[in-house]
Amino acid sequence: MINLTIDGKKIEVEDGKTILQAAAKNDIRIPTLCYHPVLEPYAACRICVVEVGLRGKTDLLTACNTKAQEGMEVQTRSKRALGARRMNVEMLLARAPAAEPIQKLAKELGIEKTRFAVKDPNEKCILCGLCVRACEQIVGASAISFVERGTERKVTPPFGEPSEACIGCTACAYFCPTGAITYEDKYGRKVIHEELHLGPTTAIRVPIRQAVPMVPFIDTDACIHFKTGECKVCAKVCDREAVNYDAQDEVIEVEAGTIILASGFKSFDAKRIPAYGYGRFPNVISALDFERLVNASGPTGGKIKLADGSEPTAVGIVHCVGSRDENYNEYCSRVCCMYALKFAHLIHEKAHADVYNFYIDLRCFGKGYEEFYHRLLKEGTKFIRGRVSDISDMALTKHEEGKLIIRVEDTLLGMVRRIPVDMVILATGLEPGLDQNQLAKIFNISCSQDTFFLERHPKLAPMSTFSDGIFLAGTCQAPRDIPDTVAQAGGAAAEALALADKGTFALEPVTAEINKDLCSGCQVCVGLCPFTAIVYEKDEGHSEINDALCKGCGTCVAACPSGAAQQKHFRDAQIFAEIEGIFLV
Amino acid sequence: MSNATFEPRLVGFLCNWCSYTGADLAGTARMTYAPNVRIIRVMCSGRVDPQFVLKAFKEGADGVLISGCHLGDCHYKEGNYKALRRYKLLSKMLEQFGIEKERFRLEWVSAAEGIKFQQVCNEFTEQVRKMGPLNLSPNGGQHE
Amino acid sequence: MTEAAKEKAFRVHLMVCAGTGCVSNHSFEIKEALEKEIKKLGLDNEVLVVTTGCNGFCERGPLLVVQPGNIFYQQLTVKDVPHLVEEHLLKGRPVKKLMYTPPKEKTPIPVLSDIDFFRKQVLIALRNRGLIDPEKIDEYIARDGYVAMGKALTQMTPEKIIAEITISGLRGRGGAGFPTGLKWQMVRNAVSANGGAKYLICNGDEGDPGAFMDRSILEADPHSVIEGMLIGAKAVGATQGFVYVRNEYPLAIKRMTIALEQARAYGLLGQDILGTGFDFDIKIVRGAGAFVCGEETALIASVEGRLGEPRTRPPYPAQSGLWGQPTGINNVETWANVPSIIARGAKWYASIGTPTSKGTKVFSLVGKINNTGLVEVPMGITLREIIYDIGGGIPGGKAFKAVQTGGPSGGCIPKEQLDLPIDYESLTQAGSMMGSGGMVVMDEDTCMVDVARYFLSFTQDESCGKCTPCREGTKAMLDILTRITEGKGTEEDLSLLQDMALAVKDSALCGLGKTAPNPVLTTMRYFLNEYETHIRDKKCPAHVCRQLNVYTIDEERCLNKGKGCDLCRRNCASDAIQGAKNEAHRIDQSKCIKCGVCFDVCNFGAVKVD
Amino acid sequence: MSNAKPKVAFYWCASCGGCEESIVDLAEDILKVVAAVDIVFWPVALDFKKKDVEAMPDGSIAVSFINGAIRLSEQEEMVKMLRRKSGLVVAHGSCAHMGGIPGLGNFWNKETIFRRAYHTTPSTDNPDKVVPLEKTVYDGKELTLPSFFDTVYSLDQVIDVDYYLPGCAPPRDLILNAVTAILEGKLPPKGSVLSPNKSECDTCDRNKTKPEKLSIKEIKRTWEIILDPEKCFLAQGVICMGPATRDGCGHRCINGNMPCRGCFGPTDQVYDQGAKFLSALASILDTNDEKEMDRIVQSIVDPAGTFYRFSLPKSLLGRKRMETIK
Repeated sequence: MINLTIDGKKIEVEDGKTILQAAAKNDIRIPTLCYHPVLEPYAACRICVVEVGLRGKTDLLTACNTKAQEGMEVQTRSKRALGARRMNVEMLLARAPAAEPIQKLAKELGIEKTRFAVKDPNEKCILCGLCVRACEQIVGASAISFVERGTERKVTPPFGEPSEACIGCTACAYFCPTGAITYEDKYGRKVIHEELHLGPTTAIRVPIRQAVPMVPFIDTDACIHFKTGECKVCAKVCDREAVNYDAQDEVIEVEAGTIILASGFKSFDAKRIPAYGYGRFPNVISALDFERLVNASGPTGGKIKLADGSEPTAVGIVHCVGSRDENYNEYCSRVCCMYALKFAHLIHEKAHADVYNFYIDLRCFGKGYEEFYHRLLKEGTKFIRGRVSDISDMALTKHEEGKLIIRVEDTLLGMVRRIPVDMVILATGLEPGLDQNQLAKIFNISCSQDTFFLERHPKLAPMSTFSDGIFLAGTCQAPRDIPDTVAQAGGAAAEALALADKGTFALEPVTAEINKDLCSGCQVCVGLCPFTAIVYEKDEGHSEINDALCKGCGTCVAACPSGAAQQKHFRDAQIFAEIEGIFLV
Repeated sequence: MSNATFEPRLVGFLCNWCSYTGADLAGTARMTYAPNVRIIRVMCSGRVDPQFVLKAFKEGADGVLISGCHLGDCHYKEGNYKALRRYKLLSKMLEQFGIEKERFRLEWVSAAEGIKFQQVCNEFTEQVRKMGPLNLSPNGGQHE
Repeated sequence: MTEAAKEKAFRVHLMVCAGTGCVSNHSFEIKEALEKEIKKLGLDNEVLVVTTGCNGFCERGPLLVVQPGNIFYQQLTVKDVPHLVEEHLLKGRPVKKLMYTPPKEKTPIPVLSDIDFFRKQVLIALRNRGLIDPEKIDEYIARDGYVAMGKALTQMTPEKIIAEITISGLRGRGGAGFPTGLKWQMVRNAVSANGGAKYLICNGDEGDPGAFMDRSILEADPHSVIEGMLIGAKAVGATQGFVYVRNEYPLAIKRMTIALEQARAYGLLGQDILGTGFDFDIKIVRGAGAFVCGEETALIASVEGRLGEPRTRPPYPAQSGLWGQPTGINNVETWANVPSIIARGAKWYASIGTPTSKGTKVFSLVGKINNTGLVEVPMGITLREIIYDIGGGIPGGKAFKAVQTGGPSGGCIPKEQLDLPIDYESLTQAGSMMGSGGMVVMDEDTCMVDVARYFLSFTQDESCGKCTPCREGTKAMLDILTRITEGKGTEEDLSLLQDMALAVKDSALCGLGKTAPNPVLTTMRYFLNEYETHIRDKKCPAHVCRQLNVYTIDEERCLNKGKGCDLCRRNCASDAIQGAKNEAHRIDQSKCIKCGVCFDVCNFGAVKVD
Repeated sequence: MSNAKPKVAFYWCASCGGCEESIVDLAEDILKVVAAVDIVFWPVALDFKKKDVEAMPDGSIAVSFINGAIRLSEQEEMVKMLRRKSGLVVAHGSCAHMGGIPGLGNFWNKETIFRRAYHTTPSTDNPDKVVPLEKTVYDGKELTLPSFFDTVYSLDQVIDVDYYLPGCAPPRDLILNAVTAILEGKLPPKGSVLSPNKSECDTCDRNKTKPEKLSIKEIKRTWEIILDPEKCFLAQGVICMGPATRDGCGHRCINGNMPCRGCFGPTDQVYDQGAKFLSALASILDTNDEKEMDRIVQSIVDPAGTFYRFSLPKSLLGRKRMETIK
């Protein structure tokens, strides 16, 4: 503990406290500008100067960063201290006349107007450096800093350009005492002045509109609270007290005997077909865009509108975008035809527009589908057979002007046609998820060439994989529509349950085995096993195969240079005998 | 024996999951193809031991076919890659034994490729037919 | 030196000064010319031409000293060389006309040591100047170089070294005059954070206008600094040193680099020095030439690669400096003093100087003075001795007015104080400071308000802008002073200036700000009348502040003497002068822009300024 | 009584004589042998004639140690005779066991070998194009030479062999064990190879140094790199037949920092040493990229010669296809 006097008042504080803290503890107010409790003291504004007497020597020191010492006699309002403080405030008033804290302070100190030259009457920045320090010490981004010297000094990101380093936490604005740094919500992100983009989005938000569960989360990277422990505004305004800062991401380990993979698909990116102009023409939209558009909770409240807000009079739907096309995916995505028909119906119903379907073949298999197709025919939807070559806005005739022109060879009429429409919907196909191969590795299963997961047998075991106990459901295995998916999922569930019920499963009897009396432990086989079923027993000097892991491919057997490894039912001797047998006949 | 009347004797080692199923498909699809290929089923093309190939030739095969899943499709992930490596080294060595590359063939045939299997069998048969019989030293190295 | 030259002894050595001053006066050409001439006369195995570091008498460069004999030649040109070589080296007749003749005297002084400029100097920091080739470690060693280090490393404990330095009374030559021994003790005692290293820094960021003693030492005798740092390292237990040189000193950087390489090559730097198991190495750091980086905390920030701005002390660098580790930082000159102290003992050193300030100080003597140059003098010497005996007085018989010491943050000392014995305390009392040793002499033609304005314009320009008083204060003061020099000053300005100066001095963060007002304060203290004249009578006694001058033409003098030569009219930029040839001319004050051209061009002294 | 001692014969066919050496290398132990047995036929060391053997009653020799491959009709005749006269026949050394180095002749045939040996070698000076003939008439007398086969055979491809002593040449302790076993009548089943039935890695010190996953990116030949004296050769990318070669040799080559060449032949359960090793080697090539595979395969010079250095005649294919030999 340390004893000192501040303005004649005896005070005791623990070691290491600053004069400012000591004073504050005893309700002695020392004005500050560049000081903030959560930041390193900077001692730049020199407003908190106090006169300190120690060992017969007195000096002006900044209270914010001077540690209290035994026997200090501090005067916060001595003539000398006030003189310096006034002078500094007056000078700051000249620098930043528009800064409220300064105006307030000036009043307190009885300064009506500054005697010094005012550069810019609207200037607010007092160069206290709180923003810079916050960005460095709290956010850890160091996205802004001081540049230039002397009176030219100012705060900016590197080279005065939008900074990569900035994470958009707006901590700088939060710490700015004079409101010199401002930001506003613009195009979904915080923008600091017009030229400085402060990061992507708000710290607290709902991931997406249709999120399940529909709850907001805190982006701890952007949340000031997680930098400073301050703020907590969200908690203050939430009367349900639902905000929990201690919630943590956690990895939950679940022990399971069987696993069903239903990792879904990825929609084909229509930008990959430049000729269709997706991303170039605002009124060329993808199937998902359209779903969003007609969604009652969507941006237009479910009304089908063009980019300019008007209603379309003619809409083209292009089938097989990215499907049945050797340039992209050779397979048929299986769902597009039907959802395209659905779209046609909706457009008809909601916008009363003409609808053109451009198809290769219509694949309306399944219950009620064909009937639906006929219904659309009755509704007057137009079907044109042929692959669309390109979509442009280059009008050749009067009535094409301001329209999107779809160029297509009508294979039924055997002629090239130009169809002007207001909106084009691209029936984008289904693609395997981006991480299919990764997942395949994790679960020891395979992918077919199109990287959809490979079933154990196309006919006999469509839901099983080559890892026993791992089953497939839905579009991770092949493109399929909802009813099929539900059906397959049910099947997969049933298989899984059956297995779980049995509690055990039979191994393929064709596993490989290593005869320890013959194995020399050369370890050629160890690295070959794709299922890491082979281990080299160092101490015993030979390798062993784990029956439960071995799938019986026999690669190791073929490679075993000393013939110590053999595959049950596929022993060398057996196959040799087969070969001999072949030539008997 | 003139090549026209010569019926090559070919041995095919087919993997259980792709090629054998492919052959099965070719069958169930009623595709006719050259009967010269005698099929031996193994679980994976990776199981095919070069000894089998030599044995086949020794026993009198005029050509040997190994067939497995397409690369990347192997039901055991990488068995067919091992088959490929062995094939490349083995066919190089076979040439040193005077057995032409054309008599030893590796093909990827998926479960869905019945047609491809048909083509492979036909092509291979014709190819070997043109080359005529292998005629390894009659006693196969045994002393007369 | 050629291989042959190494073994050979030579009859004569020609020491050509290769300090920046002389080099810029073509001393290298002179060297070549000499060598050419010598070869021509077949003297090349009797005479050796050596380039040395700055000799100090830069005013008279390029310089040449002939050894033995210590004959001093000055202001040489390539033309002089053949004559000189033939006369002096062949015929043995020193050439009088190339020797130094003091102003107001007839007879030249042949021998260097007889010249006042050198006579009164005591060389410790500059002990090797003009005697060795700074790019040859052997020559430094030949002058007992690294003996002190050897002593320190082999025979002395760190405590002993620090004690020695403390007793010697050596104080920081950077300006503040903090006792060096005490600083080293602090570094030694300081517990380095997480057992990390301790560092030494040599502050060579010489920023004061007109000051160049650090540069000169680094150029003329880099090894003395290295040796000093080695000794310091042993004393405080540092393992890594940094020499911070501003990039505007390419020659200093070059020579220091060479010196470091040579020292390493000789095993005097690096691992296991002299087999004592003691490790220490030195890196050069180039400063970007920001004045404030001369401030130690700012310098450290700069070395760390951060924004070069100071922070408040405590903690002092000695406790938490470079990368938070204990750091001993001293000025070039301080380091250069250390070897001599260790070699010759604290007693000897303490015997020089005043009770509070021991040893010598290097000053760069510039301004209105005859012998511009670098002088090293014992503490306690009076300003008069420096200015008149060493400096040779004021040129053109003008009257001495004041001397500005301590660089831009120093103060001006009037002639009343000419007999002030110089040491840290006396200068501070006089309102100035020792500073890094700049000494600008001013004569009657100097306007003190203008001087204050000049130095403030420098400091406000160099202010880093971190703290309010320094950033805003210097600017505001500058504005006022400019106002005054333009005749727009008011009485209030004086008091305001006073208050501000005090407030800034009192509340600025670092030394730069705390001392920035000194020029204002001292000039107001000693020359208040000049301020008042500027404000009340709108006049500048020295006629420096052009805006206050009134130019008039003495019409009859113009007519009688100049026959109305009309030169002034033709040169007047603003057509303020009326008259034609053979008539008296007149100036229309309403048009006059006070550029002073007429005054300068008139050959008959007809134009008067007042 | 000396004549109670079992009779032993040593004979050599197409061989380098190293196997004879291996007997002599028994050093002082040879005395034990000599003491224990009665050597009745040993052309290299003792002066016997063919007729002496003919004179012996069938089965009168307890055991014949025959080394070398069968290349000539004469060798065939001799070994068949010895078979008749002997109770046991031991194939002594790699050549008798599997054909050995002479067996590499099976990549050619009589014609090509003669052409090479008597005509085309740079050192040959044979203007009259003379070649050995089975019958020649020299001043009235007819001289005969044994006929030279197209194919080299291992001993057991010509006669029935009871036991095999592998190795080029077989190490002394292996021979001693064999001899003692025979003398003591403690014999393994007929047809056994008198050496452990595991591959060499079993007792190789370098096996410890194998990495987690044994794989090869580059095939190096022994002189192309500085061989690490500790590390597994395969791990260094050097072809070592050890994994596919029967143990028992005492690692004579490996201790000399040279990889195994496979003179001990395969283990019992392997049909074809070369094919097996090829399979193992190809399997551990560390690439799935076809071009890369081709590159590595190209870098393997003469695979057949390498993998069948000692076992060509005993291999599944036995020899190169005759009709393709030009």
